[in-house]
Amino acid sequence: MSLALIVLASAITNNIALTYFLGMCPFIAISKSLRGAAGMGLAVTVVVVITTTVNYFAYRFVLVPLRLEFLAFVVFIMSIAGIVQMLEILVERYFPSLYSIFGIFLPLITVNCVILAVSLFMVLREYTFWGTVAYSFGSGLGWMIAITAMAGLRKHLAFSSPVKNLGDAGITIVLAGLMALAFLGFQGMLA
Amino acid sequence: MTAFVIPLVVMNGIAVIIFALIMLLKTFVASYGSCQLVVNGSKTFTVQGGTYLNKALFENKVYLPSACGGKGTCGFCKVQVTEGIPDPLPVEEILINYKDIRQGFRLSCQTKLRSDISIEIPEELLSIREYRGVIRSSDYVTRDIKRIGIHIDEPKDGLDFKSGQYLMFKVGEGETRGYSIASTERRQDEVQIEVKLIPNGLGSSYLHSLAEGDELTFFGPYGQFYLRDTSHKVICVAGGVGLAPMKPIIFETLLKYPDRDVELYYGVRTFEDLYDHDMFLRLQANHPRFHYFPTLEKLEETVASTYAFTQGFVNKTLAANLTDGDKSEAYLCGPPLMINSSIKELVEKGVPEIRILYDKF
Amino acid sequence: MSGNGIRASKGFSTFVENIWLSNPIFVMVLGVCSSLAVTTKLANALVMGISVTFVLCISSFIISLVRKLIPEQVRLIVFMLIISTFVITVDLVLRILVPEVSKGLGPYIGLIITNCNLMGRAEAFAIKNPPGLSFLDSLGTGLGYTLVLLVLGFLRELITSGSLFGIVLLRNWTSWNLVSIAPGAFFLLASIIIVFNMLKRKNKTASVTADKPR
Amino acid sequence: MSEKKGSLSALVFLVVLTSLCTVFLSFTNTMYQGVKAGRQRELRMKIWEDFDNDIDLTAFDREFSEAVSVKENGKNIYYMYAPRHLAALHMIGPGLWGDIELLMLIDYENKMINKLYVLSQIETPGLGARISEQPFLDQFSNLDYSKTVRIEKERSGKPGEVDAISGATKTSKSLEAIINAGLKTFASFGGKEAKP
Repeated sequence: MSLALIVLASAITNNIALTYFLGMCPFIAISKSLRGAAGMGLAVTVVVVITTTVNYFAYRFVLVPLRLEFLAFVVFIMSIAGIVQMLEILVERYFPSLYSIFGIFLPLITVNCVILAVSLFMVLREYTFWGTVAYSFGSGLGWMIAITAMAGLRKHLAFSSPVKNLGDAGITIVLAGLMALAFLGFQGMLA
Repeated sequence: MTAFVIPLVVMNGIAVIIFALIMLLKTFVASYGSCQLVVNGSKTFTVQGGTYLNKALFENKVYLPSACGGKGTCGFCKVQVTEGIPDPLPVEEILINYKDIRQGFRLSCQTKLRSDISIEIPEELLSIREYRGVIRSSDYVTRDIKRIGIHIDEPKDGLDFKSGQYLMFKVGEGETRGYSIASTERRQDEVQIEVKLIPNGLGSSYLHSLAEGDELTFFGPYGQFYLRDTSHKVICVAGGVGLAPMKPIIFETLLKYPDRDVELYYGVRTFEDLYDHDMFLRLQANHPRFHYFPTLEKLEETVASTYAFTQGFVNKTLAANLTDGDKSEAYLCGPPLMINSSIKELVEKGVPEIRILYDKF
Repeated sequence: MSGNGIRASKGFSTFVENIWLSNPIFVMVLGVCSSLAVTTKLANALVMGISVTFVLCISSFIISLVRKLIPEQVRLIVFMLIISTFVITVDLVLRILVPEVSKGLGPYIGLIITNCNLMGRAEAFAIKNPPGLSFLDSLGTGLGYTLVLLVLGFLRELITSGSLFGIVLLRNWTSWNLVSIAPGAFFLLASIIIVFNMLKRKNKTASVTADKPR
Repeated sequence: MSEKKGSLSALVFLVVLTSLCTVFLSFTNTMYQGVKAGRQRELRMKIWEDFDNDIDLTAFDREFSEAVSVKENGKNIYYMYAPRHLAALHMIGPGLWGDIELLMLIDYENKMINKLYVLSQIETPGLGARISEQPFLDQFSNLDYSKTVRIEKERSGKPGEVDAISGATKTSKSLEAIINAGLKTFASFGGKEAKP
């Protein structure tokens, strides 16, 4: 599979939010404002590429040769937590305007399932190095597309009155369902 | 044996590397030196860069109100930044309106000091201090409201407040909750509050659990809800435990202003929820300028009192008894529903909206 | 009331509240990822629910035990270390006991680590409260979560294949595959939320009337 | 100064906790590896029996490793028993919901499938999951695989065909793909093995 195909597949046809249900908590909580959603999406994309690459090396060159695959979860999540913390410090110091956009989301990102999931899928699907980079970038991008689209939809919700008992979260879930249905349409695209 | 040694080495290696990198970044990248913090153009503090504004102010004994403990959810700690305005964070955009954001209003708990900064805060906040006290009494006045008397130990010159203001009590790590001062007698070294127990409420359950002799820390006094120095008639409208801030207001008016009338409209659900009833009846008998109108939402026949209560909501009593609306000013404290309906009634009676002060909870 | 009585009743109310009143999925919308991903089959839902509850309880308990020792600079890493240790344990135990289900859950077992409920309980409760209470709090949250997983798993497996726990109950059932894929899962969860809110509202009005003094 | 002390104690805390967690995990893993080895040995016994041998528990491991050559290719493992031209193919591949794990016994001299076992699968109950049912699996007994194996809804009568399970097209196709891919790689191994 060419790299472009991996990016497209992970961003659109197998969108990580809408087909694998990953990163739903922030997807529902932060899609209230478009700016916040875009900031979170950007943060996720940046972090997922960096952490997955680091985890690729950790897995291939440390864990597998030493037969320590069973420690993968804990190594992955520790490196994610560490990298997120380091990124926060760096971005705050050198890119203060960027920090104001997604700085507060960085600590939340550690527990965003997307980040860990991409590292785990990377292991399961046995990607090469560049495949890993492409896959992580595509996944981050796909999640960003999904959350910004959702934020755009929710903006219009302000003018309508959905079923009362559905609540704010409920209607977001219905919207996610409709989006997932729409994304199913892309399925044939890359067959 | 190797089955244990290799993973131990690897895992600890990873942990130490991550730790070392974070510490290196913290010391070399996240150090902003020291910054100048100017408050209201008059006070200048030198603070460690990288700390949050609210913490820096706290360390320099400037106490801003806060209910969320610096999580950026209550919006009480808003200040205006005049120089060195930072970019607004998404949290701030939720709690502060667009116009204020542009004028430099920021949440002090979300603003990190990275360079010199000048801020403007209401002058009266500068007089807010930290107090330490010991509980002298804690008694139930109704089945769920406790009156807590506190003796102030620190600072020695005690508390000076305007009638109607509130104090922020430390109720947990980084958590504070506000309660109105309910003292009837003005003393520098004593203060009373009244706390209604709210199931699972952090502040009320903490304060209810304290006993005589327990220590308390609080800040204050806060609030724009206080008795104005005018010659208008004073109308107090209280619902439930909203009676607390009315007591200083009533007593100050009666003592300080020989020609201002005071009317208290006090609404509770049942007779059991009513407190200080006898005190107000006595006060009414002794002071021709004080009028007391208690209202019960539910009137039971077995009530052990000879008083003829009005039944219904406070606004009903207001409608029936209030005169000279245009020469009055009103102080309201209670649940939002009661306040909204009472304000409507007050405006109808001719009280100018600008002279209606309220405190919803 | 004695101090002990208060604590016990507080623990109990925390426990009950987390199951129903502040159910992690319905009210807080936390941990939705796995609730949708693993509920195509009832058996998977059950195992997932138990696993999450187990990890939640034990990690809360341990975090609460060492809460006064945890250094601020590495708080998050310490949480992650403790949580992922138990997730790996659960993963290995499942592979030993129920290899089939473990395969079905695939990477979602690993993703328990990032289940928002775990960090949520650790940050909001365990770090401030004593171990016993934290344990009860987590047990409530975990059971509330399991309850939702079971309802979803029950409906989805039944509607998709007319079977429960892999045993075919409805012969000649026209399988309704939409429910097994993503969009259907979202719609089903939304419908359950509606029902939940309706029940809750009814309950609330009932309890208010009961609360009014005699 | 106090900050330095703080970070030192943080480091100590981190190292102690990491060590505890790792020791605990290593212990659990050792247990799991034990179970895993046991399962592999059971599988080997099953294969040994299917190669028409009796199991002598004391000598089993030695006999097996002497007589059977083992090849690995990714997740697939091939056991070849040259004396009778028999082989066992342990294959794992993706199904509709997750991996399907198969064990297939073949007579590679005559290019015949002797027997097919589904070791594990998590397909849709009542539909795809029926690949584990005996009537379906029996179709593979004595199946000619000289061409490719085909699982078809409507059979055309050519060799190597079996009936698909109605309503489970995707599972059938996945199963077919796993079997053919496994046979293909085995052929490349088998060819080399047979020459000398």
